[in-house]
Amino acid sequence: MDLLSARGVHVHFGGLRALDGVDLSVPPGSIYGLIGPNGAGKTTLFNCISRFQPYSAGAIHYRGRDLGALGPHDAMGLGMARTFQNINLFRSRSTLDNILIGMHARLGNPLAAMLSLPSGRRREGALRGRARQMAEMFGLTDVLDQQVVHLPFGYQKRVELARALASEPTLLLLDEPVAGCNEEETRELCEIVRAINRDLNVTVLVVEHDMSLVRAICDEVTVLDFGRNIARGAPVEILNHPAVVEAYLGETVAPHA
Amino acid sequence: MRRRLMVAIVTCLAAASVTLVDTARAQAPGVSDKEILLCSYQPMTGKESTYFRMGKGADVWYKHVNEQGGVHGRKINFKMVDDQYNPSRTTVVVKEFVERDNCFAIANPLGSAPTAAVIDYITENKVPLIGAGTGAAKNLEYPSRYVFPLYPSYKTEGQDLVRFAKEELGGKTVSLLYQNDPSGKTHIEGVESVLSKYGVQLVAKEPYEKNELDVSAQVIKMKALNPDVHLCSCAPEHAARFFTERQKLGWKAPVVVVFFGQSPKVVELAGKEAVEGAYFSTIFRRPSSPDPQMRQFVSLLKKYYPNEEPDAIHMWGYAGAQVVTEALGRLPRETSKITRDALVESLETIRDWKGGLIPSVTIGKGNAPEHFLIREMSWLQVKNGDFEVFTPKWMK
Amino acid sequence: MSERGWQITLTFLAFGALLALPAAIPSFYASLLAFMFTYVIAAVGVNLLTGYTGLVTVGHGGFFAIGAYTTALMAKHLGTSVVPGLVAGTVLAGIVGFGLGIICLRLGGAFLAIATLGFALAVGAVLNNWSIFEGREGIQLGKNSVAGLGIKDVGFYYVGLAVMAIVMLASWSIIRSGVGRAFVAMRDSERAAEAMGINLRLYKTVAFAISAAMTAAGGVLFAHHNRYVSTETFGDTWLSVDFLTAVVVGGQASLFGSALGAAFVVMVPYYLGELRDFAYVLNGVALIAVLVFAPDGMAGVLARLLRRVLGRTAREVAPVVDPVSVGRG
Amino acid sequence: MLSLEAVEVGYGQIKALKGITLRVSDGQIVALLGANGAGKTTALRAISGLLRTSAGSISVDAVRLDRLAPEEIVRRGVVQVPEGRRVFAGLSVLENLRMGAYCRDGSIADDLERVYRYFPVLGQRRRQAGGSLSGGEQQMLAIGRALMARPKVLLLDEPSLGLAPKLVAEILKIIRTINADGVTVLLVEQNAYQALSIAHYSYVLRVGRVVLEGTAEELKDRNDVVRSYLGRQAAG
Amino acid sequence: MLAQQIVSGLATGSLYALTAIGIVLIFRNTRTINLAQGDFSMIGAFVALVILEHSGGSLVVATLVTIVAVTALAVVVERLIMRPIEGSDWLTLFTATLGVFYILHGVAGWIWGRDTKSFPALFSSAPLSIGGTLISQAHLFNILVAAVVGGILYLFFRFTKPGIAMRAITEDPVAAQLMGIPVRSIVLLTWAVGGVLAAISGILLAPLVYVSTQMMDGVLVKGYVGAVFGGLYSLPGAVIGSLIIGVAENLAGGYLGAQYKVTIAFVLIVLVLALKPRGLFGGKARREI
Repeated sequence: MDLLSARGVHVHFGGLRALDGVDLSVPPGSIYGLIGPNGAGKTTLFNCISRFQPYSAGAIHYRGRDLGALGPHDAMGLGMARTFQNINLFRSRSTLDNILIGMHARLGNPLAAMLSLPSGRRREGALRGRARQMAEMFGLTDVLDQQVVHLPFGYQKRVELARALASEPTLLLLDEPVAGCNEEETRELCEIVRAINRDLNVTVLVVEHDMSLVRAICDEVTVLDFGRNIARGAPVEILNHPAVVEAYLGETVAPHA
Repeated sequence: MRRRLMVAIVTCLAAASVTLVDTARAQAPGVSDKEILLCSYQPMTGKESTYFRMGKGADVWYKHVNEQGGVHGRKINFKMVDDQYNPSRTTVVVKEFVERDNCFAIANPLGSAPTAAVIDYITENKVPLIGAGTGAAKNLEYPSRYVFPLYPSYKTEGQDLVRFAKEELGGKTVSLLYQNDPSGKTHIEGVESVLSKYGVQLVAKEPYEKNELDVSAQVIKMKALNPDVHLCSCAPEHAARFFTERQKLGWKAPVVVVFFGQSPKVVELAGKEAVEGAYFSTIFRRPSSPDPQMRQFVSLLKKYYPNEEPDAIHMWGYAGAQVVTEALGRLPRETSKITRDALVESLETIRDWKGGLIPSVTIGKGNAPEHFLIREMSWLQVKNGDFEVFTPKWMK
Repeated sequence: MSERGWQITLTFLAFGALLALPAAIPSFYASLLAFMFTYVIAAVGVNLLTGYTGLVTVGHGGFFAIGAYTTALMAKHLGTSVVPGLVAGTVLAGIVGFGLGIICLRLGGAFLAIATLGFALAVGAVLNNWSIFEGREGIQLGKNSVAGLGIKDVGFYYVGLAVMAIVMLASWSIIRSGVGRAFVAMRDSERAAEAMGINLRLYKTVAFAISAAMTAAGGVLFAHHNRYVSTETFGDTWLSVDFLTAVVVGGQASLFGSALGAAFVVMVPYYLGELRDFAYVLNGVALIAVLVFAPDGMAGVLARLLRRVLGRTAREVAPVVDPVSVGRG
Repeated sequence: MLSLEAVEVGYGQIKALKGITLRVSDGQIVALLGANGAGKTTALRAISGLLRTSAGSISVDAVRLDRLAPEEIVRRGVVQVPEGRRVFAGLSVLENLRMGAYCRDGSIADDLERVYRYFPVLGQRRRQAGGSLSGGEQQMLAIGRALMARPKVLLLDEPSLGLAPKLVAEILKIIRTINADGVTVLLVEQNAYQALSIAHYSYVLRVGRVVLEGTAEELKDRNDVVRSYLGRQAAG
Repeated sequence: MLAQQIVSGLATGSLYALTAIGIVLIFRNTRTINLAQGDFSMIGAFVALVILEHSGGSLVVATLVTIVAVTALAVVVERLIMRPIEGSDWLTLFTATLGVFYILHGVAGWIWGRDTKSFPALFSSAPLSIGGTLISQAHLFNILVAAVVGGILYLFFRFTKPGIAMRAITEDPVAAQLMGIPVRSIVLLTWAVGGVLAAISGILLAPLVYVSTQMMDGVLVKGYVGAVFGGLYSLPGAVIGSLIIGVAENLAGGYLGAQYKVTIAFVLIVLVLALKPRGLFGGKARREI
């Protein structure tokens, strides 16, 4: 069974049909790509899945559970975590705090935490330990106490990933993770995503424009245009699919793609 | 080295605190051979600051007395502090008066709510509170011998308003515009207490807030009910707004305004025509009266506060201050015999005193209700933009 | 000693000094300080909402009033004094705060500010017009007592100090817990906070409720300090504006800053009071001077001073806007 | 000619540019490459006067630009298309374009014609709000808006960011056309290969310094070197 | 009575409108909720009064001098106080204008005292009758001026270069700078226009609410509520919002009881915001402020 599936999802903004009956099925354990021209509805679908966007018709199921009635804050509790297109960190906080906030779903009884009751303090200690492990895994130990806004771009990207993974999700949603990254940064990120997928056993759904990333890591790709599915398949097939080339890639595909 | 420094600091602090705390002297607080300290909270700034005129009026009289050599050679040190008409500030200010400054008495302060906030504290500390500018029942009926109210209760005035409407103007129905505060509410109480006695019907009572921009909604509504007489329990500015709106709507019913709305400001702000013919109650003579006391007031105010136009509210302070200095003059001359209780007793000796702006002052023995400095009210009518004395039939 | 260690040590020293202070000053000043404590408590409450959670309120005078009137009515009709008033006032304000939080859920920035302002003025209007509150005429409270024992200025000073300590401790405990992190997360980015599983509805309303309850505790003490409540004090916006000013001047998201800011809004007008109109000018100039020369508040200046004294480089710099990352946002 | 001589820029104590020197000759497309945090955007902001330089000089045709206000710099023909497009969402397309010509007096009809020629879609949507355009159209509007100022030098900050590959190719093609029509271009790009494909000359920045420069051919020949410089994280 | 209440309400609302416009104008371009907007008007009223007393009563001269003086005041406030903290969060900017509020209140009280002063009426007190409802000439003139000012501003923002530039700055100040729009000058111009509006409003209000340091206190809060009603970004919204408040107040005063009159605006604004978080004319969400 699919980990995540969408059937006939519709979203309208006024008269504009952002999603016009889109289907998607993400098998567990895969790295799945979602591509398409600007305005095709990728981000809208992505937001429907992460519950930031309500949809008017259709259904989205995650592990067989209908997401329709849930809010964005419910997603993480179910095991979905996301990153944002432009890095969206808690800028005034330290790296450690950012990761700790990522573990919010495991906070336990908020009253115990607020009043520093013994049970709350024990749990807080455990969370901090786990957050440090997370930071170490992403090479962030040195900047644990630094305010994230002062960190270099690459570090911020990693903090965001560490924060998303701190909740130990089964599905990681990445929104254009390499926008604004160069070659090398892109390759580095590919490595990280592959490692996350392989070592932590996390399924990944990624929205991306950068075909090098898509080709390098995705097991399967769905292409959207004008709010509809136009193709689905392995990256190599997709990149040569006439409809995709026509709608999205254009004749002059970037030299490295 | 550091220890020595600490010792020095602690010593200094201790010394300072001793001088701050221990200003107790042999005689009563605030009295020396040279000086008597009287204190007053006033709305010098803030939303009610036009009432600071009262403080200025009192100040005029004390300045004059000091220029004449003071009372028994003691100068009056009249200390006014700004409480912005905010009771929470008044509490701080008065605590300062009593505990830090050692004021002999609280004289001629202003405000219903500010006074209500501190009256418990003042009387607990047995400090005389003389001539406060408040008409709220809570303050005037206060069960303490240390409280000397300035002017009659707004309740009494409210009763007089109804009597005036009925007996003088022949009104069977009246409407009332009132300020939504203790003054207005006490007026309502008075008005309602005598409606059946005079057979008058109150067809509308509409409140306004002090910061309200216009009173058109209220005036339109009351006019529609067509009362015979309209009563206005309004401060001068709001009375002026009322008259402007009334004129606009062409409402002709006669109007009677309470004494704290009696001010040349009403005519100045609303214009002569709008106010023409309106009746005002008053606790003083009009400023243009030829009476020598009034002439002295006008000239002294001009002397010390040349920018002020003489007004009833100045007189609240001025007239009250005259009673205070009269009582101080009746105290023994020896500093050691002057006490706060002696001042209370001295005030209570005043009988039918005619030396001031108030035509006649008689202070009884007992608690606040016996202690009024002013008991009588009289009436004025606006003619050609000026206040003329008006004598109702029942006074003739 | 670490910077944090220094902060804790200094806090203890400050409280120690406050404990000893009444022995060295006339009771009048103890009373004035107790008056200031009520503002500190309110400012700590406002700071939790405005400084930490980023929800600007110009309406906490309303909660202050709820606290004050709850205890005033109880004192008048049930003969209770400070402690029962504190319990009832904070609970009631907490409930009302929760409700206001629900109404204001979708609001931010200036819109929230105006909505909360509307709340405060509406509370003032109710107090002014519903006769049990006795409007501008006001309600007088009897002499203060705790557990049946009468207390005067110095006694009340210690009551105020104790309540202030409890409120600050509670605030500190919340801020450093996961809940406090969630508050700050909402301030920094609502979207990201939601994505991290923070229930915005719940946490915003809870922040409102806690903050309202704390502010109301200040109001309860205020009523007993003045022994009088009247719409003349609670009917307009100045209390709310004072609390907000205290938070901005003292330092947003700083407990110590709340204390400094409250001292500023109480003491500056107090000492300038006799200058009348000129006091307004100086007060305004002082306010602007703090904003221009200490953008992160008085607490920020002191923290920098402390660091300089300790000879450390800035570790936790104030959230300066980094132009490059703004371009990405 | 636009030239930067030993320019330094700092945020507080951190120096984002540690003395960079670069030249953009008339009629050329010059690419400014480098990893995130290398200082590319900082350099553009310094040229446009949004950031103050702490040392060095920036000049165009021997006129000093540093110390001038941003509007003075635009008036001297150096105009930037900011990263992330930043069109005025609530203004119509036409109003956006008029704002591009803010510094100029006189008729703008010819310039509008020119922009509509480059981007016919803008002509069709001139009454529509800027915010209602798609991402690619907004990028066109951002470039068109800058062209309204009749720039001698056009500064482009990551024009391909967030665009589909097909659109990226289209934008690059237009940049080349604009250049061919006589506008000098300084192009900041993440995507080195795409930038190199149209640039006459390139500079590579790393942690606030120029570490490599040359024509596109020269840099392509040293592919490995480029890669190592563009790639390594600029950890702070 | 209903018609009269509505007309009188519109008249009162029009008193709020110019202040609301001034607030929106400055807020849009600087994210500053200007608490001193009312005090600009108050200072203006005092200046006009002084000029009238010393120039033998020429209203035209007084108006012109007042506009120049208040505009200069607004410019000084921008240069000396607001510019050094430009770019701060809106709460800091807001608090700074509170400081300006204190200063102007104090200065006015210091120079002119705390008494309420009368201001010569511009029009005869005889009201006009429109279909049986009465409106004073002063109120009618005030409505006309508000409408004309609103119209001029609409044309200014729609068709002139500085006007469109102001809107551009509202959208994105950095991009505006990069297009060569002199942002600082335009911000200064915004404050200056705010000053002009305040001066006009001060002179129009002075005969109606009289001249005192606290003459604008009631107007200011309602001006805000009006501005927020209209969404804080919209000028027509601010005018309509102000008129709605004026009418709602009078209707509440006339039919519910006068004690509800001053409260109704605040209850309404809380309700409106709970249902429409961006005001009645707020449109879609903008950048967080």
